[in-house]
Amino acid sequence: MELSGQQIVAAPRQAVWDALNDPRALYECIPGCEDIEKISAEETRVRVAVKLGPVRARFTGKMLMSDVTLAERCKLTFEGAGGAAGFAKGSSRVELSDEGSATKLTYSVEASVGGKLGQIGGRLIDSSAKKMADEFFGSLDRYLTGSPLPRESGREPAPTTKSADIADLPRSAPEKPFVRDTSVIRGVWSGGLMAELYRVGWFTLGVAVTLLLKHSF
Amino acid sequence: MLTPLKSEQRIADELRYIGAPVPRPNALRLLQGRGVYVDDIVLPRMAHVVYWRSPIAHGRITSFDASFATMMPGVIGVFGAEDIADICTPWVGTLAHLPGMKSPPQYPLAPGHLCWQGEPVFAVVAETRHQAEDALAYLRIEWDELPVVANMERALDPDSPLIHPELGDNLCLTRTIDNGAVDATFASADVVVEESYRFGRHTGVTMETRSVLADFNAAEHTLTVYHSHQAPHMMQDLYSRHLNLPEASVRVICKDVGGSFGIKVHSYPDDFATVALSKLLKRPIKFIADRLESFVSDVHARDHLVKARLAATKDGRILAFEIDDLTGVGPYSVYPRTSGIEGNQVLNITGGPYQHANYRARLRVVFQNKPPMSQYRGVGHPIACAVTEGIVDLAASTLGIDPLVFRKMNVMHDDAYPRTGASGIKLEGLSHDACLSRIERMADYDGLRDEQRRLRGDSVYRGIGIAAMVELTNPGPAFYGIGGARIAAQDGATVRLDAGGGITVMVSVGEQGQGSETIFAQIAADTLSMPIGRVRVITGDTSVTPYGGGTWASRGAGIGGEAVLQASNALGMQLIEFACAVHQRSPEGLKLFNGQVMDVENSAFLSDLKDLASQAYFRPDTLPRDFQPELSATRHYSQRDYPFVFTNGVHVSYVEVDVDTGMVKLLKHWVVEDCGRVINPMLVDEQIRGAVVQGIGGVLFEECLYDEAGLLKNGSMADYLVPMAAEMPDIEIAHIETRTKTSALGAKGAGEAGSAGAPAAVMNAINDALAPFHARVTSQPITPEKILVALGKVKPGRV
Amino acid sequence: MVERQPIRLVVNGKSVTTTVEPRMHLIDFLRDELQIKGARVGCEHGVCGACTVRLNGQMVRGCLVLAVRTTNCTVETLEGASDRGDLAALQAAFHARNALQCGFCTAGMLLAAAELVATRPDSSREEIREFMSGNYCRCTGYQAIIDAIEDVLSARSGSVAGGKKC
Amino acid sequence: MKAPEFDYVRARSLEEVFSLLDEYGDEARILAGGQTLLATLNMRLSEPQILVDIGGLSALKQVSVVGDALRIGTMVTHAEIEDSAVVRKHAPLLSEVAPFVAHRAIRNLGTLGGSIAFADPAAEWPCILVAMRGVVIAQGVEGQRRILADEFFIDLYTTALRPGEIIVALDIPLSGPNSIYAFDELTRRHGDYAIVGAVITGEASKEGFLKDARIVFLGTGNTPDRAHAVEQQLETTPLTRAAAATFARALDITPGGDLYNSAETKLHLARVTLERLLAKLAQKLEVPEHG
Repeated sequence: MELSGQQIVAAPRQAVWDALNDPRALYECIPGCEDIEKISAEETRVRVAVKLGPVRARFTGKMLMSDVTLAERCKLTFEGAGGAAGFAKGSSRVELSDEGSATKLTYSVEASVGGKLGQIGGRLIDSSAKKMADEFFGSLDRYLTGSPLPRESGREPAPTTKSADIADLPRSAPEKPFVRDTSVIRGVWSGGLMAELYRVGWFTLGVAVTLLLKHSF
Repeated sequence: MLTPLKSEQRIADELRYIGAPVPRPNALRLLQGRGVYVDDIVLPRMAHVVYWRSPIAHGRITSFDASFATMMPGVIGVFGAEDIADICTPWVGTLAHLPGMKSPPQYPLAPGHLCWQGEPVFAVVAETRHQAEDALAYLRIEWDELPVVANMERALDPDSPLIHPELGDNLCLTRTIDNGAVDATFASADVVVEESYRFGRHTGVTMETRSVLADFNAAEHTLTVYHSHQAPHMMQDLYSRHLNLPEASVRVICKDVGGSFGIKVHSYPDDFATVALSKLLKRPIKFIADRLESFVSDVHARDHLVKARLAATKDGRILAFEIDDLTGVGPYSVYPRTSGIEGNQVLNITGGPYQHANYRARLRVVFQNKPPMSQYRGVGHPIACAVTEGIVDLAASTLGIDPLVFRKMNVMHDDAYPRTGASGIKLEGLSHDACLSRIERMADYDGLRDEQRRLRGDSVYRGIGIAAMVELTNPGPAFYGIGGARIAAQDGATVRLDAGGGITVMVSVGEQGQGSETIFAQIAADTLSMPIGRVRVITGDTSVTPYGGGTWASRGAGIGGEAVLQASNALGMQLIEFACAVHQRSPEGLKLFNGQVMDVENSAFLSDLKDLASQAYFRPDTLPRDFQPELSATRHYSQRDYPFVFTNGVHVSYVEVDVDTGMVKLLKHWVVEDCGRVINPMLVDEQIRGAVVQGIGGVLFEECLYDEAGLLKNGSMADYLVPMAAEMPDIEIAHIETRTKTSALGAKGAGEAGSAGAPAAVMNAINDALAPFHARVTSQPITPEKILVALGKVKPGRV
Repeated sequence: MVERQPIRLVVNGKSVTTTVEPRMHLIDFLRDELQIKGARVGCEHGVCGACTVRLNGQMVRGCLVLAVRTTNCTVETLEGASDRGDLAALQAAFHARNALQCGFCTAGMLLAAAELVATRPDSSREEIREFMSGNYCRCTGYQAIIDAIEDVLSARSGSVAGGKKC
Repeated sequence: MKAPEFDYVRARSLEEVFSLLDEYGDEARILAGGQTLLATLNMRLSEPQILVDIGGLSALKQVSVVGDALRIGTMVTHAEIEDSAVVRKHAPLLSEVAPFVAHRAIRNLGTLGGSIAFADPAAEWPCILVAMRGVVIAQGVEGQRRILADEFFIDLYTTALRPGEIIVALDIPLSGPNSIYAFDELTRRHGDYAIVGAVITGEASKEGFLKDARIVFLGTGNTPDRAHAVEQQLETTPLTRAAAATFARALDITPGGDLYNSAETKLHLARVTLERLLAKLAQKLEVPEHG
């Protein structure tokens, strides 16, 4: 289903374009973004926690920028694996045009979700994809105009770009899963939080462990 | 009175059960919640298996790491294709009598090439289902995507991606029929009408999902499989061959089955994987598909695009049909009944009821990255009938002839049999004339037309849809056997007089709720003139019943029933012979009546079967030396006079279409059906009602919605719309009895007539209601949006 | 591992004291822990009705109720209601009309029909169809089930009103 | 599908609820009727660490008239609303809509508060609450807040509830003698999620006007969708059956598509539904109800 939206950003086109390529901006603006790491000019590895009513799904994957005409248009594509939930692919064709001193962003939204979440969530995939796109481009405006972003409580402060380096994650996962020392975790095997930490498999486990080690020690 | 088989056989004089609406004795345990389905069975050391299924439609596994998952509580092991490679061999789902059919080898677990969303790839075995699913979430699997074939109309394009490069293209099967002078007839005909018909892919959604409990006994090297299935002997043969076990050491038991409708007549990769794991781990393994995996692993059906045209004269004689059927199946042809039969039947059956002599048809079956497709109740009939009856209605309205009159003019007449249809189908004896006039009276056709005209004045739009149909039943080996599949076309029954004087019937056709056990009891009871309460029927156990084909293609009554009849007859003769030895009488003088042996002339009582049984089993010393009584008889029957015994019927649907919302209200439905001798009118009518509602599901509600990436978007009971009680019409049913001469019983099949004709009748009724607006909808399911688009009230978003 | 929690309830008239994993829904508890197999699993997302049981006298989806939440409650399955004779009229009508074929939906159908007969005895045929549309059956096409319920309602109102049901 | 592991506690007081929410944050889910939450858990689309069952708090199950409003506790079930004489007397629209909610077995356990907190775009109660100018009474550690229904539904499954807050009750203004309403929804099957639905509320005036009209759609937007343009026209033009079509054409909502219906189909169905409901109300205005 082809959906579209528009957003006026009170900033010049170049600034908007730079933000689209700046991991710090993307981390702030992508709804539910938990971690981000720029791999190359076009590719950014990212982990997004999606909240949709009672549904919680954590997608780990990458965001690609393609069909680029500098500061005018591009295509943003996100592909992420969501563990047992399945996987998600979202793409958005973005066009930037001058609107006086501001920039008008017109964007299309297309989403395709595979695995179980796609099977069940079919009814609301498009509206939730549209909502996330609207939120992203809306946040972009607030980010560039310096007004405060709707910060959900409990979200860690943005890691410095380079420190959360996912790339050199140990290929084979550590033997015993590490334990965070806060009172909330009651045992290595406790399904609940362990599920939260390790649910998407080693790749995320690596990420989660690396991040936590960096933060708590 | 059953027609006597041979002069010397005695069959009871009057019939008490055959033809009567006998309630099903085995329904009582179901009414008390005491049925036994596979999930109800618990065995010692039983483990549960859960499958990791491909989340994408086409790709290749690049990395797999289960080290963490195997550490989880209760996990026994995680297995892939290579772990069971030397336990279960792959298979190919083709039939020799479908020339040129090709399909790649398929494995129980995909060895890396992911071909549809839902394909089983890895197995997690644990003590409990919960633990197995917990571990499933921690499998670390990565894959690369491959281009997806999800649009059947482009699957044969030269630049289309290939699912199996080694096959050269995505074509599974093609076939053409070209009888008579088709081109000349169309060129010279007064009227030619053309139309395309689209059928949405949908599936059976059985209440009980697919269930297997495999128990390999390593000590005795035997395999017992509790299976929710329609053809136990077929699965016994498959497990024996593919797991390299002697057939005698494989036992398949089908106790209560929670609905099957053809979905459970196939073999599935996860069936083979479960059985292989049981052999590998030497312990019982239970696999119960949950509802979500059922939508992406049960066989799908009905995914067709058919272009059709019809040629007729000005005065309304149909001269020719021509169709082109394109059907998109899955990445593998289903084993062992293949994914080619549905399309093959569309070719054989289109135009079935009519007298035309010119018929051309082309079938192309193409592979897609979607779940495999195969037989589901009605198989090709719902497509063939909807195409035929849709284009016949279009011709009638083009010619300005009433659709009922147009059909009466063109159907094969009841006095013109046996004959061969334009597609080559051999027809023993059908009753189109009788059915059409019967339904005309039953539905008060003229009254409906009057009401329809009157209500149009108040801008209320009602429609009357007619669908004449032919239906194949009682298949011989022509269906599968001649193609090399070890699928039995015959069935066997053993009928035994027990020591207590009761009768036990063991027959190879099983019970899935349709009532076959009841009609077998009726047949045995009447043939042996026994009170039905003293007859017990056992089915669904390859170690108990004779060898046979099981339940499919509406053959239960026609084939299984005849086997029971002949076996009961044989036992009856043996009992009379036994009574003659005891009473020193000649066979002509004795008869069986109400569980006793009586004198033919004066009906004098000679002995009760209970006494004869006790004498035979416990006091053989009191019998003449040279006489050994035989108290059980086994007979096998297969229908060999015709490839299939065709029968026929006609549906009428009465609907009201809200032309503002596009919503359709089903007001009433009528069916007149000819299934030969009706053994149990209540059970036959209930088979027809259940099948009609399944047909209504296909024409109005059900579709597996896929996006271009081959991903299912509505795989839950909330979004996949199965028909529920509130929207269904009351269904009135009547029968014409044209008995088949291929058997003494004379019964033909009835299980699929409902789903064959209902979609056509409802589609025609909707288009009849829309006629004043010159709008037609020929894409099923007919959703409100499609009607609004046809009425021009909404632009076509996506069909 | 999350600890099992103690529960005490009455199932089919018998008191049950045990522990259960919080995540286990009532149907799995009845089937796997108490070996009561009358209610069945059809979809586990509350749509098909095969898992219908009575909780404190009301029909509920067994798959949408946590067993841990049924402490101090009474649960009744088809076996309990049937053995108590509470469904005799409906069972007889279902049998006479062949209002079941494979039997997998029958527990839910009978308990739903019983709640309708008890709470809405003067329902029209259309209202019966609407009330019963929460239970999915793939075999019967529903008509025989609606007929059987009508038989029970007319017999009951016939006997109650003493005259012909108007 | 079997639910993932989670812990469970049956709260004995609101204070205990708030302390659990504080301790576990987004890791805790409130278990009210459970009819949506458990389906989500069974499908493993959410893996909370603990469920906080508020079913034991009898204070949340009351139905009573408080001032000029009918106060319905968050744990009151759809079935209780359907059968309640107090509701039928003071807010008859609720009694008429209750049978549209899913099926009786779901209504026997599903709760009003659960439905409002979940805020499904196709659910009946959020739409009705906005149409009746209802108020959500939320409570957290800092105490109670009254949130107008108009401001409660923010986006898809997103409400004004703050983390650590739960809904304790809903206030519905009492319906007066001249209160009239009309509700309908289009479903493929009885009890399904609606394709489109609408409710119109207002006060019948002798001059044939529908005063203080509110028209709210369900199933068209991410939140209950008000038809402001039509509401304004109803202020200035009497509602007659003939005018129903023109009013309906003024509908200004922009629905999104769904699995089976394009956006354009939804807008068309919304117009048809609105026109039929307006015609029904126009009839009531022509023959004003007596008391």
